[in-house]
Amino acid sequence: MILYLLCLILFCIGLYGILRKRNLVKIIIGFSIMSYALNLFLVLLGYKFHGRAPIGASDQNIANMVDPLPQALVHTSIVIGLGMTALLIAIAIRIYEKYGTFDITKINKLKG
Amino acid sequence: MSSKTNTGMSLIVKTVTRIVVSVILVFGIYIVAHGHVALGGGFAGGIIIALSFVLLILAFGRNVAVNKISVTLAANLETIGALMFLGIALLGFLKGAFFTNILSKGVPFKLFSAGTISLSNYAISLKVGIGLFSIYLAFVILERYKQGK
Amino acid sequence: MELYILLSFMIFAAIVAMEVKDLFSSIIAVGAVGFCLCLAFLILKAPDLAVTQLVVELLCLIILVRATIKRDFPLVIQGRWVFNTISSLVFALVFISFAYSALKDLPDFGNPTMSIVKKYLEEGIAKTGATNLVSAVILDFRAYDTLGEVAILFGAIVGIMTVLRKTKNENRQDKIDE
Amino acid sequence: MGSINFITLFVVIPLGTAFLMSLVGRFASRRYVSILSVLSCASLLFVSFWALQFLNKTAGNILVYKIGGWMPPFGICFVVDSLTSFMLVLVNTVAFFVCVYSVSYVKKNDDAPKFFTLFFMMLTGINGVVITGDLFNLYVFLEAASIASYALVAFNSEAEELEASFKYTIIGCVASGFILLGIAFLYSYTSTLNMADMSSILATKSSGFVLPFVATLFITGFGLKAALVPFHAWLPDAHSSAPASISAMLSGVLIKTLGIYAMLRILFNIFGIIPVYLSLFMFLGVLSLLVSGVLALSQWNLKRLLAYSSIGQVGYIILGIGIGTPLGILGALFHLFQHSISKSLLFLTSGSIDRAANTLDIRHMSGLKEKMPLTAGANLAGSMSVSGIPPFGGFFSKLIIIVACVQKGFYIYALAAILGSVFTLIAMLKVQKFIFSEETKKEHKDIKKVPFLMQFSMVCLAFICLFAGLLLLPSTRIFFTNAAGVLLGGLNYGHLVLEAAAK
Repeated sequence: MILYLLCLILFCIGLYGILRKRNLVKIIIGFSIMSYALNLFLVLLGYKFHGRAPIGASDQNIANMVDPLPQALVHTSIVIGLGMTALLIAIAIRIYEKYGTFDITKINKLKG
Repeated sequence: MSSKTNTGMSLIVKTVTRIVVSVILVFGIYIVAHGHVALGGGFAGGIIIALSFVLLILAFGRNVAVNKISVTLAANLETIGALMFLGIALLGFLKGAFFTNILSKGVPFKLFSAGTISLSNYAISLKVGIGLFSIYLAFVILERYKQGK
Repeated sequence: MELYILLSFMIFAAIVAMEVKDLFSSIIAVGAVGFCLCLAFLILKAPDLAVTQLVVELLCLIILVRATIKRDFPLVIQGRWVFNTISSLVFALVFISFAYSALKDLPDFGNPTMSIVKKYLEEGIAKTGATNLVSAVILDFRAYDTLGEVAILFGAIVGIMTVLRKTKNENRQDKIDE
Repeated sequence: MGSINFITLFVVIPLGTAFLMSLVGRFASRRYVSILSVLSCASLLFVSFWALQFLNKTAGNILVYKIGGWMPPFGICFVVDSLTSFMLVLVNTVAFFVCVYSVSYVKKNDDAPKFFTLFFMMLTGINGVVITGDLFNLYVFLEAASIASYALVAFNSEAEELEASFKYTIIGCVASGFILLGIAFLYSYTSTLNMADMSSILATKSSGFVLPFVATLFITGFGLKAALVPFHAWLPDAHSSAPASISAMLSGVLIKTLGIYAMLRILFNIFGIIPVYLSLFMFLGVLSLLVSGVLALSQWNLKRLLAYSSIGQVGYIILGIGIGTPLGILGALFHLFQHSISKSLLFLTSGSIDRAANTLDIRHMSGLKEKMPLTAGANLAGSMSVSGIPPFGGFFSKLIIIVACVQKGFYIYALAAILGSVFTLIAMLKVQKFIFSEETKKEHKDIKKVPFLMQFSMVCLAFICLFAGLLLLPSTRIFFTNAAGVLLGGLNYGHLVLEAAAK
């Protein structure tokens, strides 16, 4: 239970970074922390005490494995996070080229 | 500073890189090939392959990268990987449904087993490896343009 | 027990990454969070994810460093930081307390229900031929998800190429500059 | 089993086109890019009508396709019921006309293959979200559609577009984060990911605190995607910065499938119909209506004005859903249909106007009617339909929603709906007055002609707007009432899908 809560605190830190920081790179970092927290949360949900990794062994029959399904989901989620982060960095670099800064208070051509 | 990054790092780094890159590449292929037996798989292996190329660019500088490596070829290979995976999915129609595993399952724990799973691993590794490498290449090329200005 | 220490360290590193003034240090700190996550996956018996997380983290860090190096590090001075901190803390407290009461209804840590997964564990190896059950799930039982994942990566790559390309206007601008 | 293999085409065609497009774009001439994209959009349109036809002939009005032959709780399945086929027909109709328009809209651009690749990636995501029967798969395809739309918003790579795209991406990421957290909670609670299985398991569980918490997460997440009012700040920037044909897709289809359809599918068919959410929906809907109505009045940029009006129309849909009576939901779905058509039409005309006048500020244009009569006519049809003037479809949908409000006794909400409609009318009249009426300015004398393909898709959409009211005749109304029936059926969805899968 405490592990879940610690994980959600990590999620909140990422959210705080996204919503409150004024630097594009810090915002991207906040996003990656948020996705780390989500991935960890999913894997925590599938952990089983004294479970083995979900890989079969040729010489013995393993009865007690951890849940492989959340791991498969996290596998997908990690790759999605990688794609998002790379896209965000690309956009941030182009913004830097155009505006000459990473500070979002100075990036304000759109109004209304 | 800028000329240094264009031509790469020192001789020691270059020599070590020459040796290490092939090992990393082989390790990546190993991870891909054993994705269905032990840990690993197309994604992890593909990224390792991409990282080996990234290491080459880091050590030898971006001039080498831009002159020697064709962006078009990379993009084509990536597309072919994606199409292969879609093709494997469509092959399932031969035995009923989308994504049916049509090949024989083979003997567990052997390298050539699990039917389309290992084939999909190869297709995905091609797509992911080349794709992520071309992302990195795009970043590098962008910076070169700016310096040339 | 290791998990508690690891998670506490991750929270500490995340706070450092958020609050430190220098962008470069902040990237190093987020790298620390990522590698701790990789260790946590190992402890949680997910070696597949640990490998994937490790290499993804490496690639992310290389790209992030590439993006920030040689660009200025403006010290962003936050106005109204007292208000910001307090409002964020209040929001986090509300969120965590709601989540706490929801978490009480979930199965306890270490005892997941695993009703449909039972079939994967019992018949997975025989029906798919893959001994790595995570591979069996992502490439056979839920292979369609992986198709979506490949589509996302493809979309991201094409998107990045689109964003980073030289547009017509910029080419014209370059010619004028010369 | 073999005969329903065509359901996979909804994903395979656009995805295959997207993959092929980057090869074709590199090796073949530009003509083939256009031909390939129009052909695959046309075949998608055909397949969606085929699915509608096929569904009507099937007993029970539900089709379940098991991917890889795995039974539903273990593998992923496609579910096609009346609501799904309604959305598919709508999405693919709009996509077809937008694609035809785009062919000549991006003709001059060197990066047309990239544009179409991303366009088809977005279409894949949208079709995938609509058709899937699995919760995590919905998330994956939602991300696929989103990531393509983030890149498309930044397509022109100018300063404003990049800024809008960054904002949009960040907000989208937060939304996806909330949705994934909700899915994680639900997975742990029910130990399944199939939506039908999940709904039948949740029906047996006693009410705990998990469901309200997860519902809050989902309403926040999907509300961010659908731009309901407290979460709307990103929409005007993103929708006004994208290329015109993409704005049409974003405003017409994307926010409705990713936001509204997904939210309704989850809240109605997995959680069951709970009165608290219904009243929350009504409140959010009315708030969106009024706030966006006022904000739209003060806009001088044509696309921003249209974007704000989109927020208000989404509010209408949510208000209709929130009433919860069959009539209200029927009205909401009909409004969803006609707003998709008319708002994409309006964005397409804004693209032609931008091309002709080289500006989007409506104070700098006047008297364009003489130079571009077809565009003016199409714009008039779209404006009147959005603001609800009698012969057009918008009138009937708004009328149905307001009548449903009055029937249930929500007089204040009905009044607010009328007020919102008046605001929309004023905003649209402003557009008509400034852009099309009055004398032609000097700088508009040498306006280029609008290409034929662009005119073709605008005129077709305008005709659909004009005659949309006829769809409410009893013979075609069944199309909407069946779709509303799926939502009203609530938890029944689970049994239907599992039964159909067992066959």
